[in-house]
Amino acid sequence: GIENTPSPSPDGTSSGAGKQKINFVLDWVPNTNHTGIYVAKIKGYFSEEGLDVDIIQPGESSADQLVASNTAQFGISYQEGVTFARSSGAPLVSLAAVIQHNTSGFGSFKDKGIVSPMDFEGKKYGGWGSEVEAAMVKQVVRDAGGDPDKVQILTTGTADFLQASETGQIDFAWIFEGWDYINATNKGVELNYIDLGKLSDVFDYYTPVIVTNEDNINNNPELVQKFMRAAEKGYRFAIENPDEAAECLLQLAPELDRELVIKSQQFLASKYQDDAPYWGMQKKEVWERYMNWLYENKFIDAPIDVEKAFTNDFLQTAK
Amino acid sequence: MRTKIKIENLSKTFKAKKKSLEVLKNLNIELYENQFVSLIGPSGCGKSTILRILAGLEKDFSGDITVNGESIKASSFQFGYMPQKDLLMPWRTVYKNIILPLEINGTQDRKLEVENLIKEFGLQGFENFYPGEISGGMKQRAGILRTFLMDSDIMLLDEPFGALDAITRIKMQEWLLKVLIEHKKTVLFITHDIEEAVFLSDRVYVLSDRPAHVIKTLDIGFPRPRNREMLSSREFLEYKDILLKALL
Amino acid sequence: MRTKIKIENLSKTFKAKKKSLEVLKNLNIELYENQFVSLIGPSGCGKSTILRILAGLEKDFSGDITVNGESIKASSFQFGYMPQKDLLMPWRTVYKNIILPLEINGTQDRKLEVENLIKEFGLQGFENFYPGEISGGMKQRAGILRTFLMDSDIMLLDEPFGALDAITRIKMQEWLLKVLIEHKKTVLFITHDIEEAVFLSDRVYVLSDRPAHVIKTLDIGFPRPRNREMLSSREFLEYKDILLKALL
Amino acid sequence: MKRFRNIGNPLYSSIAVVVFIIIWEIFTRARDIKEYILPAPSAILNEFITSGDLLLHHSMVTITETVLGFILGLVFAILLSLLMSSFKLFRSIFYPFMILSQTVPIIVIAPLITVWFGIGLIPKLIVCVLVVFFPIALNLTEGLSSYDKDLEELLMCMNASKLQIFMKLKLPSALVHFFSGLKIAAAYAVMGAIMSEWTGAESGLGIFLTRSMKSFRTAAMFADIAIISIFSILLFLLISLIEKKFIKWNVKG
Amino acid sequence: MKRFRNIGNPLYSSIAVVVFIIIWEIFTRARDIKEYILPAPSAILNEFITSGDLLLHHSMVTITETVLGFILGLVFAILLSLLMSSFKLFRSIFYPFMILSQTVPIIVIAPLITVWFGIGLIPKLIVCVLVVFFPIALNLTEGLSSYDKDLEELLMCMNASKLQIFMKLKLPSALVHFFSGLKIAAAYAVMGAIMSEWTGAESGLGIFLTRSMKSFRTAAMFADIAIISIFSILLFLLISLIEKKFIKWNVKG
Ligand SMILES: Nc1ncnc2c1ncn2[C@@H]1O[C@H](COP(=O)(O)OP(=O)(O)OP(=O)(O)O)[C@@H](O)[C@H]1O
Ligand SMILES: Nc1ncnc2c1ncn2[C@@H]1O[C@H](COP(=O)(O)OP(=O)(O)OP(=O)(O)O)[C@@H](O)[C@H]1O
Ligand SMILES: [Mg+2]
Ligand SMILES: [Mg+2]
Repeated sequence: GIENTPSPSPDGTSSGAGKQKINFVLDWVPNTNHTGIYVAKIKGYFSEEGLDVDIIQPGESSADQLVASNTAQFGISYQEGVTFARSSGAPLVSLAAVIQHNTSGFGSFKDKGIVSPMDFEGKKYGGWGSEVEAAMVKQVVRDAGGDPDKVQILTTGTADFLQASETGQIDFAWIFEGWDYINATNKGVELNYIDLGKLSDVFDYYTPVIVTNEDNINNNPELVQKFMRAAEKGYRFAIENPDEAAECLLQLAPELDRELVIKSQQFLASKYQDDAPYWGMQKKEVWERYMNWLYENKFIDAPIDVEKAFTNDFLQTAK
Repeated sequence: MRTKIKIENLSKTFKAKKKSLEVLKNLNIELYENQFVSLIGPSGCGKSTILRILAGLEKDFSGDITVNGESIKASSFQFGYMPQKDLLMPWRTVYKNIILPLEINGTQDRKLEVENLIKEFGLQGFENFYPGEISGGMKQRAGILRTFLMDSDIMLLDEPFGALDAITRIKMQEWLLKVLIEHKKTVLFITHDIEEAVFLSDRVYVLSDRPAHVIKTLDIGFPRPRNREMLSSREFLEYKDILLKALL
Repeated sequence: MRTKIKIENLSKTFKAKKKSLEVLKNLNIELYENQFVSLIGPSGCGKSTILRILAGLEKDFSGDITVNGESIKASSFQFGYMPQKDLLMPWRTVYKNIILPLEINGTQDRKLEVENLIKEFGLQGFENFYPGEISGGMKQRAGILRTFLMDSDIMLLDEPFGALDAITRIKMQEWLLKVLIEHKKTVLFITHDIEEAVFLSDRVYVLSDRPAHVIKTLDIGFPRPRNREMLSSREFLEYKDILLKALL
Repeated sequence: MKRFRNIGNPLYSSIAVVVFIIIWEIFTRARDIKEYILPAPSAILNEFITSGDLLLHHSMVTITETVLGFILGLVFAILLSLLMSSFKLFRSIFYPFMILSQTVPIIVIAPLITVWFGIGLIPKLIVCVLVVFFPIALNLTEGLSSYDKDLEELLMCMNASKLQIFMKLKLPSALVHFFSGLKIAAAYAVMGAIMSEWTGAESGLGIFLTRSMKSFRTAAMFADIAIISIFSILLFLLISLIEKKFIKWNVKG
Repeated sequence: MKRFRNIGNPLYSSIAVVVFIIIWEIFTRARDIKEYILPAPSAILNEFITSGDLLLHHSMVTITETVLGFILGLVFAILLSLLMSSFKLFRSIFYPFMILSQTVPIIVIAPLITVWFGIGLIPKLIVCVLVVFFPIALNLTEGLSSYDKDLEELLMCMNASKLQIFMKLKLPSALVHFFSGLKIAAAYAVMGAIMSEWTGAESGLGIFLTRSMKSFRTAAMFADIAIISIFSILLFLLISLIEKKFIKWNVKG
């Protein structure tokens, strides 16, 4: 087997016996957002901490319940998910922002000429059907002084941006710069891209984040410490050695498109920490701004206590 | 008299379980128009198989069969065939079972005739019963009625009266003789009742055991219409005796 | 002589399609041990229904029935019942169909006996055929054999010889009479053949048309073992005549 | 036989469901199960009240899809079975594709269906039909070939046409099989409509489902599932009732 | 009757599939269809070669799940049908839950199943069983109640026990129904295993499928689907072959 074999540890520490078994659940298929975790596994950082980490890929639905119920001790989520989870009482806590700024935005084929939110008017937006998503699209149009009602919002379900655009069903969609955009470039398709994080502070939220549950934080802080020490080391490695880090990811997820992973890794290397003083740091304002926007738009019933939603306490512990 | 059915050198072998079973061997039978011909023979000798071949249900045989002068393989002559099993459809009522041939031919305007026949056959009151709710003899009568409604001028009847009591059987025999004359039918009839065979037939073929061939052909000299007095005549007893001897 | 079966005031009404059909009405029948009793009566009068009630297949009747002195509702006496339809399982070979009662009783050590019976019944060579591949009379013989293997001392036979030719029928009658004496069986027998009824029975009940009740009880005085000479005796013809008259 | 052929006594069934719900309620309360792990029936019921209008709105959409999809799937299945049981060549050619159609994960080809057929009703109906037709077609095809060969011969003697043999023999003989297939399809039909919404939809129970899931409203999600289940069971019951009307002769022998 | 009961002539089927693939190849080439819209068969074949080892590895995982799930589902279905056709009360109680089990979208409750049963083989098998058991159980239950009542009476006269009546009459009579159910389940079984991987997995064809899909490797995705289809068809053929062995008496009457 490939994944089932114990991770090779160059430093000689063998995994397996005597190690604490940990489940880490992803938010999606493995991708470059997760590289640090894969590096930590391959390079033996987890082993060094006495952890034996299984990286679990969930189904099509969110895996936050798995972390909230401690079926998995750690996982990947995103700020919106944690906010929703906490607002419905699920004790998720964000431990680190994997990428400092929101690297998603609006992509469209070059010939559509969509370069600012004003150009959204009269165009077809294709999304998966979330109300939050629709509200955000309308918000950016409104912020730019356009008429949000002139945007045609279509739900294309699970259809992919490139496929849907190619067949002319949509004009633009919400994509990840480090994944879909690079994929398009790889396939020789030229895109216009509007960075969401740059449009508005509110939408410059953290996505993705590493999460655990309150129980671990309160009753098992050493475990969290150990895990995050290794994870942080993994992401640092990814920042410094994107190509080798990409290989780590590809080693455990060889099904991915190789070229895409490598290019995406090169792109993300500078985005993980970006302008933050250290990797993973989360700011209260970022949490608060987006939470308030959700509240104002009635997506959550009551404001949540953002102080409890995230913590930086388990970062930089290696120092 | 015109020849209606002519069977020459008919042979039939069933292939089953790698073994083959020779059932008919060089069998010759002839039926003239408006004739009543009976087949008798030991159980399992191949009587039903002959009727099935005539009815076109067994294609794989050797020999020549002509119906109205045409080879049976070429023609699609429609016989009035009544199989040995009653074969009523369990999901149809007795009435619906009986009128099946009318449904198939698209003739719907014989309601009165059917009603009268149902009465004559003693099935009135049971029209809406399902086959599972009537007696064995009643099923058989429904089967005969259905065969009659197939409206062919040749009727192939495979032990049609086997499950009937003496009295009902007499009634049905009378009815059949009436039909023979009134409708100018030609009948090929299988029975185990020698008396019945003699009483009804113009000719009786006695078949041998497997592989079946004709071991005796007996022409019955009684005039038509026939009456039950004949049954106690000396001639009748002689006919019976000849047939019984042939069977042994 | 011990009474084996006693039926007193048996009445039975079928409820179907909101109408109700009175089939049996105050019927009285008695069978002594080792006796051979026949039922004759018009088709559809209720003969099979009587056997079904005895066999425990119709629960809803009124009147008293005792078997070996016990009420039938309380006892679970196992009859050797042969229904009017042959009811062979289409997915079992002839042999497997015949030995079904042995399988069910868990007796597997009568192979030789079964083989001999199969020969006696003229079914040898057909053991591995499926019911769809044998003739009507052969099915019936398989059914009789199966019933015999049920090993009950009371046999309820519903027209067991209806599909058999004269010769085979004689053979089977002889066999049945042999069984009656050798195995001390008690037999309740339905037939449409009056001659057969007289020849085989100690007593014949003639049933009326629906609702059926006994209209004639005739004790047959011939001694056992019986032989075919009796068939041409004057007494025999008289018995036949009495029964025929009763039926009319 | 007055009982429902195979469903059992509806009274006992209802009691069983009610008991199940009560045990579930007690269980979640006694063990203090968090709502996001397993919401209590009372919480789900509450969701019915608070999100009632919304659920109703989405239900209408999904029911329409279900009904249309079921009917289309049924028609398609019948046509297919007819062709397959009438023409051996057609059967040989089509059988593998019939199975293939079931082995392609809908979630995966849903986006491709959208790409090929656009957004709207057509791709949705395609998905519904894909889900519904298979159990019906398979069972009906099997049923259409398990008739009494002797009766067929008899009909042939009566010069019955192929169509008549079909209508008067094969179809009645296939009814039990056919209804088994229909019942399986009925249990899947609403799910099929939900899946069809993956091809892109603005409303429908599937949309409500993903929305409530993604926004962590587990109770709402269960309310949605409850509606799906109720519709499915109603459809199933409807089919069973129709079956009872058709197969009354089965009462005896 | 030497032909496959319902599958038709395997030669023609194979030809049909080959023709279909050739047309597909010509179509994608002639119309210059982009690979991410619809990959050409040649591109998919190529993927078999380049990702062969990987596909093999994932296949082994999924096949194991499929086989285990199918067997478990079969056993469960048989048990359930036995109980349901033996005890009316059990049937009344269990029938609604049997339908309910099919109306809950697995994709949605997959994470909950993981929460309830942990990560590993058990939740996967639960999903497989959920998918597989239903068509079998429903068809078998129907089949077990469509036997010849007269034969049952005859057996009762022979003092046959309930078990004997079951083994010698009801079961043989239910075989055609049972195999219809098995065939439907066979077509779904591999899909069930794929879905089971939604409960959290590290490998399997479902994992390969999503990973290749989400990293836009459409040809690899189709290669994966092709394997799923091939396995499904093989399972289906296996069941059909076993059916032929069992239902040989159907040859006549
Ligand atoms: N299940 C049933 N429902 C309604 N009526 C029935 C049912 N079974 C039998 N009958 C009726 O009972 C009557 C007697 O039937 P039975 O089979 O006992 O007749 P029988 O004397 O054996 O006739 P045969 O000599 O023709 O076999 C018939 O009129 C039949 O229609
Ligand atoms: N499909 C078949 N396969 C193999 N053998 C068959 C088939 N059909 C009939 N036979 C055999 O052919 C022989 C003749 O059968 P047939 O039914 O013609 O007899 P029959 O003369 O009508 O007997 P009966 O008087 O008992 O009805 C039997 O031995 C039977 O086993
Ligand atoms: Mg015959
Ligand atoms: Mg009777």
